[in-house]
Amino acid sequence: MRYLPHSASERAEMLGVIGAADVDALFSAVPKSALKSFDLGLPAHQPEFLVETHMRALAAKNHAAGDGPFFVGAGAYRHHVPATVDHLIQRSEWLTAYTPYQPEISQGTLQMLFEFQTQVAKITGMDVANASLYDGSTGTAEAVLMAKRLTKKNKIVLSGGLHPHYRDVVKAYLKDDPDLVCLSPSPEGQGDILSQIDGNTAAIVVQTPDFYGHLRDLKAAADAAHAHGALLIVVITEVVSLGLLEAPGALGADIVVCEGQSIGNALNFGGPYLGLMATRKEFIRQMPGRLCGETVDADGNRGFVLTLSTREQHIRREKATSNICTNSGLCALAFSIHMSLLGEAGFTRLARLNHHNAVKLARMLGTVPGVELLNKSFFNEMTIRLPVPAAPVVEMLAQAGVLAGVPVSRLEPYNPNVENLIVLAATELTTHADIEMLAECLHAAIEEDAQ
Amino acid sequence: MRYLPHSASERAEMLGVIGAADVDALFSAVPKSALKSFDLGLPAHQPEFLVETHMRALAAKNHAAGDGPFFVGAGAYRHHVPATVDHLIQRSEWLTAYTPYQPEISQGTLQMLFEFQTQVAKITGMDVANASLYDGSTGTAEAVLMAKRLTKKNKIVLSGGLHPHYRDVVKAYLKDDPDLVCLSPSPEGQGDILSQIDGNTAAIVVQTPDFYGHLRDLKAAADAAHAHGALLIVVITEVVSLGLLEAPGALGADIVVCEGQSIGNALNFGGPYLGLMATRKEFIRQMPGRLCGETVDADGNRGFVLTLSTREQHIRREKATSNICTNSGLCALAFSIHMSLLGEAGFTRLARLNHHNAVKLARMLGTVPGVELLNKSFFNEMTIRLPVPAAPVVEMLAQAGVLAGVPVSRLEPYNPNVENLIVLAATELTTHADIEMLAECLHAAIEEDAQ
Amino acid sequence: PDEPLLFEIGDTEHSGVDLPEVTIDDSFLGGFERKTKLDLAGLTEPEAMRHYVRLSRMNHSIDSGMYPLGSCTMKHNPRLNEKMARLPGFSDIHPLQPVSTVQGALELMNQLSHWLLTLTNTAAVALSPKAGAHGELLGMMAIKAAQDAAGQAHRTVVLVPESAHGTNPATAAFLGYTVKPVPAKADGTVDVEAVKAALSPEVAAIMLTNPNTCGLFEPQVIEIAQAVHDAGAFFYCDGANFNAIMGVVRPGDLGIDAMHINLHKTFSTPHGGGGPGAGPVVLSQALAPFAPVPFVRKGEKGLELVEHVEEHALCRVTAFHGQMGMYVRALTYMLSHGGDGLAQAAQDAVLNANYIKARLQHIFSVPFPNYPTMHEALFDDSFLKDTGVTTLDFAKAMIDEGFHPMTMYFPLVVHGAMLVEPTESESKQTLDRFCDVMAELATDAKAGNAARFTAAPVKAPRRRLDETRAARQPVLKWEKPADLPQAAE
Amino acid sequence: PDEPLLFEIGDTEHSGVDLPEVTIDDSFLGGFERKTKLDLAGLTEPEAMRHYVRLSRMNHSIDSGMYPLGSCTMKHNPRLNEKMARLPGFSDIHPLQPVSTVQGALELMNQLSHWLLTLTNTAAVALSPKAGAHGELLGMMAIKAAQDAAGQAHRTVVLVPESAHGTNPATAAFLGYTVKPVPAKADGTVDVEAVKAALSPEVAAIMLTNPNTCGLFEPQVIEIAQAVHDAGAFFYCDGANFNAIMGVVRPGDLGIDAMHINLHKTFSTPHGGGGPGAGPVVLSQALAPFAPVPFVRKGEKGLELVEHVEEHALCRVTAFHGQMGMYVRALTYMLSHGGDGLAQAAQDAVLNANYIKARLQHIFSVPFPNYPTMHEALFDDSFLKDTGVTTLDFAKAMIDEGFHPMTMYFPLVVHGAMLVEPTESESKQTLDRFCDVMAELATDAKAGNAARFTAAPVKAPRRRLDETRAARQPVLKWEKPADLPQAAE
Repeated sequence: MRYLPHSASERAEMLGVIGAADVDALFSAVPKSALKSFDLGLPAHQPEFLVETHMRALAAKNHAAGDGPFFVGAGAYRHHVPATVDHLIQRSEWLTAYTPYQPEISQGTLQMLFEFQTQVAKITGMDVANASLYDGSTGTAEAVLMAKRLTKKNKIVLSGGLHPHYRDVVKAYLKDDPDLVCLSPSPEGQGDILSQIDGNTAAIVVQTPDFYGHLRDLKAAADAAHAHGALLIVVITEVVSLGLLEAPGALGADIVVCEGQSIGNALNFGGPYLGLMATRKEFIRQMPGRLCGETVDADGNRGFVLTLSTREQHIRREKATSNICTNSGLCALAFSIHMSLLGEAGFTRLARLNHHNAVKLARMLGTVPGVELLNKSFFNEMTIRLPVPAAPVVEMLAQAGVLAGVPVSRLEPYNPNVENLIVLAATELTTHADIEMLAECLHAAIEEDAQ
Repeated sequence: MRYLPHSASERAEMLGVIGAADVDALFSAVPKSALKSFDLGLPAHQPEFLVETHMRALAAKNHAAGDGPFFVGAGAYRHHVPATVDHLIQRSEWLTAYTPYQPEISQGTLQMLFEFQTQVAKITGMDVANASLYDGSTGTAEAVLMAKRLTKKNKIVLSGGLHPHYRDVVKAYLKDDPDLVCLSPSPEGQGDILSQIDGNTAAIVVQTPDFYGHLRDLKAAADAAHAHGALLIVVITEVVSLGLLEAPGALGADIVVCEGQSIGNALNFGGPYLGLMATRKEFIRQMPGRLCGETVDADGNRGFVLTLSTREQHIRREKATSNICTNSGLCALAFSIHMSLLGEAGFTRLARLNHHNAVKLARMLGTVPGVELLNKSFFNEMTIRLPVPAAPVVEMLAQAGVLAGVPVSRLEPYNPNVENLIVLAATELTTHADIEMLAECLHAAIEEDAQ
Repeated sequence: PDEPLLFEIGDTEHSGVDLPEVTIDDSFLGGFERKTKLDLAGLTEPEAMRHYVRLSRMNHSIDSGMYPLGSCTMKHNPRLNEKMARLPGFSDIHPLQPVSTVQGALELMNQLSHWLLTLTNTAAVALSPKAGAHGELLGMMAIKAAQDAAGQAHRTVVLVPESAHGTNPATAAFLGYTVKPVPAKADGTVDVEAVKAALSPEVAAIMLTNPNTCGLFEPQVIEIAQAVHDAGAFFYCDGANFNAIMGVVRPGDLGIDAMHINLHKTFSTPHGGGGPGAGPVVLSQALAPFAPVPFVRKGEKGLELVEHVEEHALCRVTAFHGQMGMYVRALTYMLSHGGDGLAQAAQDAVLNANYIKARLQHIFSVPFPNYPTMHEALFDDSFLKDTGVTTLDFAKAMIDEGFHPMTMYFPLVVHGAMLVEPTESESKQTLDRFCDVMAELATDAKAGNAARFTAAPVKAPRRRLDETRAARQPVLKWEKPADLPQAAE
Repeated sequence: PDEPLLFEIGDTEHSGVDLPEVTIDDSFLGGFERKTKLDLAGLTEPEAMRHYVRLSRMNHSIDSGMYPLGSCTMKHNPRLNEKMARLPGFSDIHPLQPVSTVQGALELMNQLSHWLLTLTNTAAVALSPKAGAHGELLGMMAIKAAQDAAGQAHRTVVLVPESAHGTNPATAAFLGYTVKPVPAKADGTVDVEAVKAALSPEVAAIMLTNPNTCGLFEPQVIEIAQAVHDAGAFFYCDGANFNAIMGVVRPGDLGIDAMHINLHKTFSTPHGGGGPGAGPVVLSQALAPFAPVPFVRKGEKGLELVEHVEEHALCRVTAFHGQMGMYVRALTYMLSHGGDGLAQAAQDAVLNANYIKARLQHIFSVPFPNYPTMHEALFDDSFLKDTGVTTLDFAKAMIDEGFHPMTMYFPLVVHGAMLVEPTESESKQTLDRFCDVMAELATDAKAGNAARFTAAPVKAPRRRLDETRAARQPVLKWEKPADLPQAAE
C-alpha cells in the first residue's frame, strides 16, 4: 500500500523487537468478541488512477458554477481566487503543520495569524479579532453566548433579516431558551428589531447586507441597544461588502461576525468556510477561539505565540469560553493571502465592481415583465418577487444551465409569504452576457408557467 | 500591474536617485528612430479572471486524451502521473530555482540530478547518464555527433524503424552529410541494418520497440557494429518498456538515448519532454549536456556539483561538445520523483500492465474483419494495416470521440506503402471498454469506407 | 531568519490584483458608503509570494519531519486528496444550487456515510459537524434530546474520566450538564465498578475515549457500556483515537451510542496549521432519530437533501451541509486504502507505538506497563528526577534534533506525561532515528548536561518565547509605529 | 541539514504506487524479457514526500530570495501560468492526435506568434526550438540555408564579439563556421568600424547580443546592421536580453534577421533548476522562407499544422511541435501584462538596474560609466585589489547575507566582471537591502576583513565544495557500498 512505509520483513523485525508473536498480540486488550469479528465488505485498496476515475465520475455529476451563468448567493459567494492563493496554501509547511502549540517552530503560522487578526480588525473597524472560527453561522451562535457572558443578561433578539440557517444554528445552541426572540423573516426590508430591546436584553443580532440584500442601519441599532445596556452583534455574510460599506466598528458594533469565505476560499458546496470574529478590546477575555499575540524570544527577537489560552478548553476544561479547538487555520491563511494581495486599493475596487455588476443585474431584472425588485438598497445581492412560485422556476432555469439564485422557500419552507421570492447575487465574475441570459430565461419561464 | 512592485511614487524616487528626468532618459543609447516609435496594437493588461477565461476557452477547443478512448502513441504516451509528482515539482524551491551554478545553495537540485543520473544508468544498464537533454529526438542527434567524435569516423546508419521525426532531426543536424544513410521505413519489422555496417561506420542507430512497435535484436546489432569498430546507439521512445525488456547496456549498447516523457510528465502536445542519455564510462568526456558529480565541502561533508564542465559551451565556447545550456531540469525532477515512487517493484508492474493491456488490444484488433496486425512482437504499441487508407478512418473515429492512433502517412506522407497503416498504443490507463469501443468503431468505419 | 510583517512590506497603494476602476451608482447604497479608511496594506504578487514562502519556512510540518504529537494523529496527507478536492465539480458548487444539479455531491456524501457506518457498525451518521469538538457538541445534543424526549430531562450529570480531552468537560458544561469525574485505575484504564458506583438516575451519559488518552484499549468497555445502558444513560465515545482500531474493531460492537470521527486525524485531511477539520458523528439506533439536518436520502427523482424536519429535535448545527472539502479528501483516502489498507494502517500505527515503547522502555519511565499500548506510547518524566531538566526542556531539546516534541503534560492523570503518537506513516528508519535521539537525550539529561535542555531550542527560527508577557500585555494586532502611544520619558 | 540519497532510504521492495500484478503473455516479447536486475530503490509516498521536500529546502529560489544573476533574467513566475498549463485541454493532448481535435492548441500557437511578431516587428517565427541555444542553432541553420540557397556556400566565417555568450561561438562552430572575434570599444560597445573591417565575402553572419552582455544598448546597431547587410551577411541577434526592451524597442526596426527569444527568461516560464525552456526564433522577410516545420496556417477547415514541406530547406529541429507547456505559460504572461504592462516591465527592469548602479557606483568599480545601463548593472572587481578577497569570495559572502550571487567573470571582456540583473520583479525595499548589503560587504572587504569572505559561505546548507576533486575523480552515480572496490589497505 503506497501510503504505508513498512515492508513485510520490516514488520516482522519490529514485532521481534517488541517480543510479540504477531500483530494480534498487540490488540490483546480488545475483547475477543469485538476483534476482527466481521467482514467489512468494503472494497480493497486501489491504484491511484482508479480512485481518480471514481472521484471524477462523481464530480462530473455536478453542475459547476463556472459551467454557466450563476447568481447563487445567500451566504456563500463565487469570487475569483488568485492562483497564487491556492498555490501557496498547498505548500507543505502550511498545509501539513499542526496547530502552533510549539511556537519556536511555528512562527510561520503564528505570524500569519497575527497578520490575519490585524486584517480582520481593520476591515471590521474593531479593536481585536480572533484567529478564526468554523464559519459565520457557528460564529454567530458563539457571539450570542459571548454577549450573554459579558452582559450577564439573557434576552437575545435575532433580526428577521438574519440568514435562516444562522437563526437555526443559534436556536440549536440555545435550545429551549425562552429568552431567545427570533423575528419573522423581513424580505421587504422593514424588520423592526429596535422595539424588542429591553433591560433584560443581552444583545440584538443584525445582519447587513441582510439575507434579502437590504443594507441595515447599524448606527441606529447600536444606539438603541446601548441605550438599554445591550450589545449589538453585527453579522456579515458577504465580507466583500466591507470594501464599500462603512465598517461596523465605526457605527457602534460590539461584536462583529463574518463569513469570510468570499475572500480566498472556494464555494466547496458549503464548507470548509471561515468564521471571522472581532470585538472591542475590553471583551477579549470572553471571546471564544484562538488568539495570537506578539512577544519576544529569549534573545529579544520579536515572535508570536498563542495567548490568553486560559479561556480555552484544553486549560479551562469545563470552564472554557467555548469548546472550540480545531478551527479554520488554512482558510484563514487563504483569506489573509488574498487580502494581502488585494490591499486597500484592490479590496475597494473589488467591492465597487461587485456593486457595479449588481446594479446592472437589478436594472436588467427590472425590465422582465412580472418581476418585482424588493430592494431599495443592496450591495451585490437582492430579492425579487415573481408572479408565480419561485422554486419550480429556478429548477426550470437550472435545467437550461442557468443557476438563477435561491428560492427563499428552500430556507423558509413553512412560510407561504416567501413562496414567490428569489435571492440573487452578482459578483465580479458576473458578465453582461450572463445577466442577459438570465433575464431571457426568466422571462420565458414565467410566461411558460403562466400558461 | 499585479506583477510589478513599484508604485508611481517609488519610480519617481528612484529616478531621483539615478538623476534621470524620466525613464526615457535611461534609453538614451537607443536610436531615436527605434524608441517607442510604434503603436503595438496589443491589448492592455487584464484581470487574472479574464486571462483565465481566455485560456480556458482555448483549452476547451481541444479534445483531451482523458475525454474518451485513447490509443495515440508514436513517441509520446499517456500514463498516469501520481498527484505527488506534480505537487512536488511546483514547490517554489524546485520550480523557481536556476541552474545550480552555486552549489552551496543548490544542493537540492544537485542531489536530485545525481539520483536521476543513477536511475537512468540503472534502467538502461549503462555506466553513466547525463543530467538530461531536451528530448529524445535532439538527444538522438547529439548521440550521432558524439559517436562521430568518439570514433573519428563518418558514416551513420539510421534504422528504418527509427521514429520518422527523429530521423528528420538527425538529417537537419547533419545537413548535407553524404555519409548519413537513412534506411526506408520498415513497418513489417524486416529492416536490415546490419549489412550497412562497414569500416567507415561511426554508429548505427536502432530503436526498440521501434516506431512500428517491433522489438529489435540489440545483441545482434551490437555484435555486428562492434565487429567493424562502430558504435551501437539505441533509441527508446517508450521508457516504460525497460521495466519488462532487457537493458540495452546488458546487450552491448554504447550510447542509449530515451524519450523520458512517459515517467512523470504529461503529454503536453509534444513538449516539454525529457531526453535521457547514458553511455559507457570511457565516453563521458565526449558526452553532451550537464553532469552532476559527488564531492565534499570544506567541512568534509558530502555534496554535489556540476562537473566536467570543460566539455561545455560556457567554458569551451566554440570547442564545446554541444551548444546545449538550459535542458529539462524540471522534467528530470518529475521523472526522478515518479521513478522513486515506482521503484523496482512498481516499475516492473507498470511495464507488465502496459504489455498486458497491449496484448488485449492486439487480440481484440485481430477480431476486426479486414484489420491485419503486422507485429510478431511488441511491448505496448503495434501497427495494423487496414483495407482502406488510414487517415480518413482515424479522422472518422476522432469525430466519434475515439482517438484511434496515428496514421503512419502523417509522418511519411510521401510513401504510398504506409498509407493504410495505423500505429496504436495501450497503456495502464487503457480499459477493456475503451478497447471494445475502438474495435466496434473501427469495424463500422471500415465497412462504411468500403461502401 | 526574520520576515517583516506584511504591513511593514506593503502599503495601501500596492496591490497584487488587477481590477478595473468602475463608476459607482450610489443610489442603492442607502448612505452607508464607507467613510473611514481601511488602511489596509497590499502586496504585489512577487512580494506576496516571497512573504508567504519565507514565513512558511519557519514552520515544522509533517512533510518535513516527524510529528509525534500524542492524541493528534499527524499522518501523511496524500496529495491525491488535495487534487480531487479541487475538481470544479466539488470545489465550484454552491450549497444552495438546485439539488438536481449536485447529485454527484450527494452521492459522495452517501458513500462517505457508508464507509463510516461500516467501519463503526452504527445506525446513522451526521456529517455536518465542522470539527471534533463540534461533533462532540452535536453528539451530546442528540443525547440530551433523546433524554428529554424520554422524559428524562432531570438527568443533569455527565461522567467524564479524569484522563479525558479538555473538549469533553467543556462540551458537557456547555450544554448545562454537571461534570462528574470518574477516577482511573492504577493500570490506566477505567474500572467498570467505578463507573457503576458513579451511575445514578441523574446521569445522562458517560463520555469515554477509547482507546483512551493513556494509549490503552479499555478492556472492560463492553461491561461499561452495559452498565451505562442499564442505568438509562448513553455512552458517548470520543473518537479521537479511532486511528488505532479502524477496520479492526467496530465501536458499535462495543456498545457506543455516539462517536465523532475526526476526518482530519483518522482520514488524513490535512491539519492546515489549525484546521479546517470535520467531525462527523455516528449514532446508535437509539440516537438515530435525533440526528440533525441536513441529511441525504434516496427519493423518486434521485438523491434528496433533507434540510428541514418540522419539530425536529435538533434542527441544525451549522449553515449548509458541513465540510464538503473534507468529505472529498476522506473518501479519496478511504478508496485508496480500501478496507484492507485501513486495517493495515491501524495495525501499523499500533505496531509503531509498541516498537517505540519497546525500544525506549528501558530508558524512559512507562507509567502503565501492564498492557501493550495501542497507537500511542505514554511515558512520564520520572526519569528526569533530579536532573534539573523539565519535561518542557526535554521537549524543546527535541526541536534541536529536528523532531516536533511529543504531547506533554497530557493526559493530566499522569504526572509529567509524554505522549508519543508516531502514526502508521513513519518508516522504521525514521522510528529508529527518533528512538536513537530520544535515548541519547535521556542519557545526556541523566548525565547532568542540563544546559543543553534549558537553553533549547537554539537551532529553531526562534528561541523560547515569553508567553507570560504575551498574556499579560496582549498585543493582538499590528499598529503603525506612529499610532502607538509614545513611551514614557 | 543532511538528507540521505533515495537509494539509502528505499529499497527494491518499497513502492509508492499501487498497481495490480498481472500475468504476462510472453509470446509477443520475442525472447527479449529483462534478465538483469533493475536494482532500483523505491520509496513509499510519505517517504518520497519528505525526501523531496527536505531536498528542496537546500535550494535558493526566486520565490525565497533575490536572484540577481546577470544575463539570466530571474523574474517572478506567476502561478496563474502554471495553473493554465495544467488545464487538461493543454496538458493532456497528444502531439499526433488529429488536427481537428486540437484547434485550440493551434490557435494558441497562432496567438503567441502574433505577440512575438508584434513585439519584434519581424516577418516569421519558428516556435519549435526547445531552448535559447536550440533557437540559436535553428536561426543560424536558417542563415546557412539562405546563404546556400543564394549560392553563397563559400561564406564560412561568423563574426562574434568577444563579449558574447558561450553558446554563440559554440553554435557557429557546430555548423562548421569559423568564428572570428570582433573587439569591443573601450566604452563596452561594438564599433561599426571594427565590424566593417572584419566583414568580407567570407562572412556569412554576425552574432550580436543587444542589449549586449555588458548591459549596454549598442548605439550603432542600425549602422552595424546596414554594414552587415551591405556585405551580403545576416545579422543574428542573441535575444537573451530582450527583457530590457520588450514593448519599447522592436528588434526588427534595428535590422536584425534572426533572434531567439527565451520564453523562460523574458516571458517568465520558470527556470525549474535548469529548464525546460523554449527558444522561438523570429525571422526577417529574407529568412522567413527558411523556417523549419512545423508551423500553423489557416486552411479551409480551420487551422492546419504544416508538418512537411518537400525539399524544405531546414526540415525539423525537434520531434513534434516544440514546448507547448511553455507557450501556454508565455501567452498567459503576455495577456496578463498586456502591451502596456510588458513595456512597463522592461522600463522597470532598466530602472532597477540603473538604481543599483546609482547606489553602488561610488563604492564599486563601474567599467563602462559612459552610458546609462540597460537591465543589468556591470561592475568589475578592481575595488577588491589588494584586499585578499576574490570576486568568487565576494560572491560567496553574499550567500551568507541571503542573496544569490550575481554572475561573475562574465562577460569575459571585463576583468573580474560582476553582472547584476535585478529584473523588474524586485521591489525598491529589496533593492535597497541588496545595495545596503553590497555596500557593507565592499566596505568590510576594503577594511581588511578578508576572512569573512574566504571562509564564506558558512550559513548555507554546504560550505564551499571541492570542484577539482569532482572533476578529477568523477563520481556520477551512486554505487551500493558493497559494490565499491575496497579501499587499499
